[in-house]
Amino acid sequence: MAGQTDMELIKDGVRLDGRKPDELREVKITAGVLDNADGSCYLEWGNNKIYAGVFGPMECHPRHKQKADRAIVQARYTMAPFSVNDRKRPGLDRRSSEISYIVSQAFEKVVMVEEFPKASIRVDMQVVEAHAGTRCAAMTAASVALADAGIPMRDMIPACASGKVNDVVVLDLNKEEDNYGQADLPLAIIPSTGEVVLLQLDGHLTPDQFEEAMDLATSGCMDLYKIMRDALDKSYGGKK
Amino acid sequence: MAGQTDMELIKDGVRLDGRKPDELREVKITAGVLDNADGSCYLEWGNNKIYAGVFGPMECHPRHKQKADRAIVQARYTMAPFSVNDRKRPGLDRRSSEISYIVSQAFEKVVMVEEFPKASIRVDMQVVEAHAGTRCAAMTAASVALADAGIPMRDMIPACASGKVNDVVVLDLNKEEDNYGQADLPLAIIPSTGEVVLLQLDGHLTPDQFEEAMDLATSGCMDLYKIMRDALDKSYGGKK
Amino acid sequence: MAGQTDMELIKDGVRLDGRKPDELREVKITAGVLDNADGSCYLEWGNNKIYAGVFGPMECHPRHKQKADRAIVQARYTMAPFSVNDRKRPGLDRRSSEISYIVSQAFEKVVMVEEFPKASIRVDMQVVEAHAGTRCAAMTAASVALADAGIPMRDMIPACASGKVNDVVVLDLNKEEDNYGQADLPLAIIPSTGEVVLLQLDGHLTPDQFEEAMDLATSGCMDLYKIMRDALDKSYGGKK
Amino acid sequence: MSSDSVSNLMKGHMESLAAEGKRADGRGINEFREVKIETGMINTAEGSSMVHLGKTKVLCGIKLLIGTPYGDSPGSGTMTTSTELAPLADQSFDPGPPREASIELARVVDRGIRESRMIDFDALCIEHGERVWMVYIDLHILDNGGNLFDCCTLAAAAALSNAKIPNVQHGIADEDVDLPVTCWPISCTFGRLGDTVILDPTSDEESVMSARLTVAHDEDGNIRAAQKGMNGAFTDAEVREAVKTARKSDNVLREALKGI
Amino acid sequence: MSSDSVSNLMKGHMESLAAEGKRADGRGINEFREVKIETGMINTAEGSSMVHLGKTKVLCGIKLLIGTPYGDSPGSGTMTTSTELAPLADQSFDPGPPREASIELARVVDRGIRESRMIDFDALCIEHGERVWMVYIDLHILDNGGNLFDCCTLAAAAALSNAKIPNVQHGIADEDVDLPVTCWPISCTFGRLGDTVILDPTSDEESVMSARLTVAHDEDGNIRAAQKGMNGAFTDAEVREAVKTARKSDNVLREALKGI
Amino acid sequence: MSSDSVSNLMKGHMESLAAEGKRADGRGINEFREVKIETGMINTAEGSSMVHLGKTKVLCGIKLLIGTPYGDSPGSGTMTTSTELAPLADQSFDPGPPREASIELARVVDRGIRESRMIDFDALCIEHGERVWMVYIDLHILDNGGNLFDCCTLAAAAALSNAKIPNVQHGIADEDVDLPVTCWPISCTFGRLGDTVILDPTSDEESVMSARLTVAHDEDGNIRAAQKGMNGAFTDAEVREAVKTARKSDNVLREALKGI
Repeated sequence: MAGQTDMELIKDGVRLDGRKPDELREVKITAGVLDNADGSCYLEWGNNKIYAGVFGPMECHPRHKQKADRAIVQARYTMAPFSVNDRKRPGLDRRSSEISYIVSQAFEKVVMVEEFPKASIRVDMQVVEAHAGTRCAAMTAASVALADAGIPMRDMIPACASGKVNDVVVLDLNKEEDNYGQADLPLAIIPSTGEVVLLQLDGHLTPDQFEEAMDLATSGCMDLYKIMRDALDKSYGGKK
Repeated sequence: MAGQTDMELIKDGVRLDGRKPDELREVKITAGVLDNADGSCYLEWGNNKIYAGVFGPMECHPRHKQKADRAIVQARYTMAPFSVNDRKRPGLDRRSSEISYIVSQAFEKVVMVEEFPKASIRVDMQVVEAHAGTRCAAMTAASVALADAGIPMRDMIPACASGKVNDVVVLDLNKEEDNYGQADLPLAIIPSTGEVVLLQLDGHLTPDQFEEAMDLATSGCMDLYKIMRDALDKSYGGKK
Repeated sequence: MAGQTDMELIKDGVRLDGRKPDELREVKITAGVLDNADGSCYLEWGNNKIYAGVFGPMECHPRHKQKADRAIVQARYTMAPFSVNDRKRPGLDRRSSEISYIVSQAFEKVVMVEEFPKASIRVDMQVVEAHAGTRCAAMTAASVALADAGIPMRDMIPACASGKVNDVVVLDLNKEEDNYGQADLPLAIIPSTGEVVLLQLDGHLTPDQFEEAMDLATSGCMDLYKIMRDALDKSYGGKK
Repeated sequence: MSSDSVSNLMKGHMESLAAEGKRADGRGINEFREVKIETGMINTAEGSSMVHLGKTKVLCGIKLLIGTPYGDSPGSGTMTTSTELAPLADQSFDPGPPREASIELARVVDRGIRESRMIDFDALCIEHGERVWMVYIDLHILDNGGNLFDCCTLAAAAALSNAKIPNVQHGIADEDVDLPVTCWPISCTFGRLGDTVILDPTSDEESVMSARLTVAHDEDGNIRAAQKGMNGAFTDAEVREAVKTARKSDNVLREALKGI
Repeated sequence: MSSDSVSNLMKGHMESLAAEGKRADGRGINEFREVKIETGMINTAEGSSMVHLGKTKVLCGIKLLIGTPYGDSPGSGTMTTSTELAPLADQSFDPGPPREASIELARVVDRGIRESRMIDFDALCIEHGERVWMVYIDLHILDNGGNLFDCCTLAAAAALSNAKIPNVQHGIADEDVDLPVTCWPISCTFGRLGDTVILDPTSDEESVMSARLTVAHDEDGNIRAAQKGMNGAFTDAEVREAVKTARKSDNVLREALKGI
Repeated sequence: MSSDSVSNLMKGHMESLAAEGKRADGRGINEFREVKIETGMINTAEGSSMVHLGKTKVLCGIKLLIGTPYGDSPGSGTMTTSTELAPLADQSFDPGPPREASIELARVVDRGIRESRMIDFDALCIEHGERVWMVYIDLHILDNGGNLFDCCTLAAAAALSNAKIPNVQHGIADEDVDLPVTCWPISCTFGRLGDTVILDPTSDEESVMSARLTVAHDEDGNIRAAQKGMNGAFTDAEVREAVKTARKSDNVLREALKGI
């Protein structure tokens, strides 16, 4: 979010990668790609590549994290060292810890945690190639993996960012737009109720631009939701 | 304790900051400055600034530190990153660990630990500005916070250092004296019995100078003890 | 294992330190050198110097490592900071962790672990001077310390490396041979059965050279076994 | 009665109050607690502040050190934010490594300052590619009475506004100058109590609320940062309404900041 | 029935099968599972591969960065191997610091590549004593179906064979060239099931076997690395026999590697 | 009988003995155990020593490396002391990160050497502001029979007196010279057993004593360092008396040190 660039990121309503302002990058989702995990998903979103795997409900470790009346969701987001141009040191840095934490909380809203007292549902998201928007992509993959694992949920959670480049509000920032844009607003919603379970924002938006960015991200989430359901249908179909 | 300086730290019986050899820096103590802590204290000692807070008696964590027949005192001394000229890295370094350890043990001598089996009394000392003598200042603040919390004690523990500069034994070293002086002797005593609960010494003292330094530090502790009791009286008075 | 050196490490069947290809460096073993340990050993192997100490069987910590039907062996191999030319940072690095792990497993084969359910047998190996071959030397010292502690064992485990220098298969590499040689094969066996409990190999060996290296290391282990038993006899004799 | 039952009773009570537009401490649902800002009390820091927000007390110290810039921004200074949840601030704070909640707090405060480009990082360059000023913002929480997000952000802003670049001490220039600040992002944090959204939650309210939303605006009314937290949700309408409320409600903090 | 009893039953069953030269999945005792190698799927890596060995799946990425050489080898590049046992790969994998088993795995794979001098480190020198290429081999285990040693070694070899030195990006030369590889060490891992030694154990077999032996040969049939693991033992004859078997059996992996 | 009762019985017994001026091992209350010092046994160290104090055994190694001086003392060498409580030294020693008791030990030994200016740090400067000798004092405790403070301080002094600066190896000068030592601080540690103060406590005595006092003097009888430890207390008179006793009693250690 440099916010003060001369770089032309959008021209005549067309972005550097050829998309229109309200267009998602291509999203490909495959459920059930891993053997050991109870549920799994491989997702490509533009050039982002992510694996998600789910185990549980299972006994919660460490014990002091157990909740007497419900399960907890232990989500973990990590980036592979080779997922970015400069090698990333392995392990959980502060950014990954924060994302893991807010994603865990978002899923506790939709997973039927009250059905599994004292249990843990482990959600692991591995970003193996990163090109902006990985937290939304990882959450989306995790939703599909949770469904693939048969974990009872009120709904899946599509997640998608809007943002601002060259003073234009756009959907789903790519890497250049993320680096040189003016705002980034990742959003995750529950499609059936419209509730917001994850929202972050960095940058600069006027009041009107904020409203527009909310509209755009919400509509992006709904588009994504359809792709997620199609992937699951295909997976169930394939299993029959 | 460079011990070998040409720097004139005392001249005609007057120190750089105008004090006489047996004079304390100004000490201001306010009890009960924090809301959450069971007892608290804010102390200014020269330019040193310290907060102390006490919680307990409470259940002792981790469990394996519990004592079946008494409480333990878990004191923790830390310096804020901005408390010194060069920024200090946050967290417990080896110096802070050692101070925390010996201060914990000193307080176990005066707190009525036998009344609270298996319990912990947590004492937190936060140095937010440091100019020599912070371990004594922090212990003194902690005593007042313990009294403010109503923790049963045999007595409070005033703590004060003596030292040597330009071959003169002096009370309560300031920053220059600490950097360029010849000896530093922090002492903490139980005023009602005269017992020594903390004593450290670095530098160079002849046998006679050691006796003189002990006398001076003891008398400094007694002066300080009066200031501590006045602060508590004022606090109790204010609460009525 | 540089493997591609012009350095002449062996000439006319004589090595830099005067040994023949199938000759061990001098090994001196003294059992029972420490008071606190239940069993102990000091070993010099060439210029290598190692202390080993054993405690147990004792309660296993941490608890989750306990085995319901047997004891575990917790071996720990560390090198003193001053044991090498460049100072080694204190603590367990990845190499020490791996050695500790495979040595623990090797001893679980010979110690009568099934006699002590839930217990731990702690084996500590301290390398205080290192000149190639320390893992074998440390294991050998640990065997003697275990015997000195009276821990029931099926047998002791002698450990010895063979290797290759200037295309000649040799026994017990010294420091230069370790640095500039072509292969290193540490081996630990159970003399009474000939079973292999530790085997590692780095470098380059033809099929025939591998057979020769196995033969040589095995024969080295048997020579060592005699020295170990003599040390224990001397120790028992001395104790009478 | 178990502490869970007590907590459930308290939750019910607070939610009922909030539904009627009331709060346990007598405030309205969109009202801040009393705020007090002092600055310059720490002589070893280049800037410092103490902010009281109700019973919450945060001490902030700014250190300015000289270092080398990052390779990808050779002409810019750097910034590091850390929050120290001092054990004396809260009985439940464990000493030890930062927990997830503490990391979230530090990162939200950091982003609010960094991404709004509140500090003019280019003006912190001493020698291109060689030497820049490194700004360390250390937030020391002394008393946790709730809403650490807003209190920390405000303390950081106050301490930054109070900071001087120590040119003289380092022989860089003949006088010390103010740290260059370009805008004043102020954050407002909301909590969801039952079906009501309240501003500036106390620690009691935090213990029973289901979701948190922090929104930061600059002095021109542009939104600069936001963060939704906790395992509850907000409706889309609640989010948009909260943003509007924040734009109006941050005035009381903004005035306190100007007053220092 | 306790999980120990189940495990004992399974152990007995698998040992009986093995004694007859059979295995639960129908393979012979010296037969590898199906192997599949893909390369080049990660654009942010200088080299990458995905290897399937039965149900085991390992993703390997190679990064090439410029750094300074070690003081004792000023003319050589460096290499670092790390293995990440991703929590999604196995229910029993704890997130957190590497455990001893994981350290052993990473070090055996690392030594297999390093000590065999598979990579020509001298060719990775850019400027003697000043700048060299640092090779980072990161192995990401996505599905643990057993025999991680061989799958990781194979994935590293495949990714290294696929790696390009990014000369152009760093202005070192006019074109990117292949990473210089001198030999192709391939490892074969054996397990002891009762009194039988089997090749390429599955995770079920691993849970009941008593000892493990990994042996790596180059394409000329020379042995390059070996590691015995676990708290059981092999007879001297078994070790020598396993080495011979490895020399014959690694062909199937070698062919798969050539085929990419 | 519980271990607490045993410990209480032992405590009573030892206190009674001490009150009569006696000890379990037959020593007088102000008498050191037998001391034995050897030096130069570690060839990879620039200096080394092994000290036996009764059953306590400490091995000390000195490493001298070249490094850059600290910014605030460009003309002085540096020193680092670490103590390793090897697991083989004591059943109760946990492997793992240093505990508080171990930190106290290392810091007291370090200060005893550093603050007494035993080492002439200015003579360790090779090139002002650029290169200095860094002295690493590593104390390896092999057998904990009590009074680690005095045994470690003595081992450090012995190893420092044995150390040579490796000028030749690093091309600094034509010959290796002795490390420059200016004074010989020797510490004496006392324990309070009931109402009696004893010198040089064994580990059994340490387990029942209530307070510890360590006092270090130089060879001219000046006090150089002191540290009171444990959660008991000493009277003012006991402290002053102990200091006088230390001045007389350290002769036996001082003679052993001269004898090497």
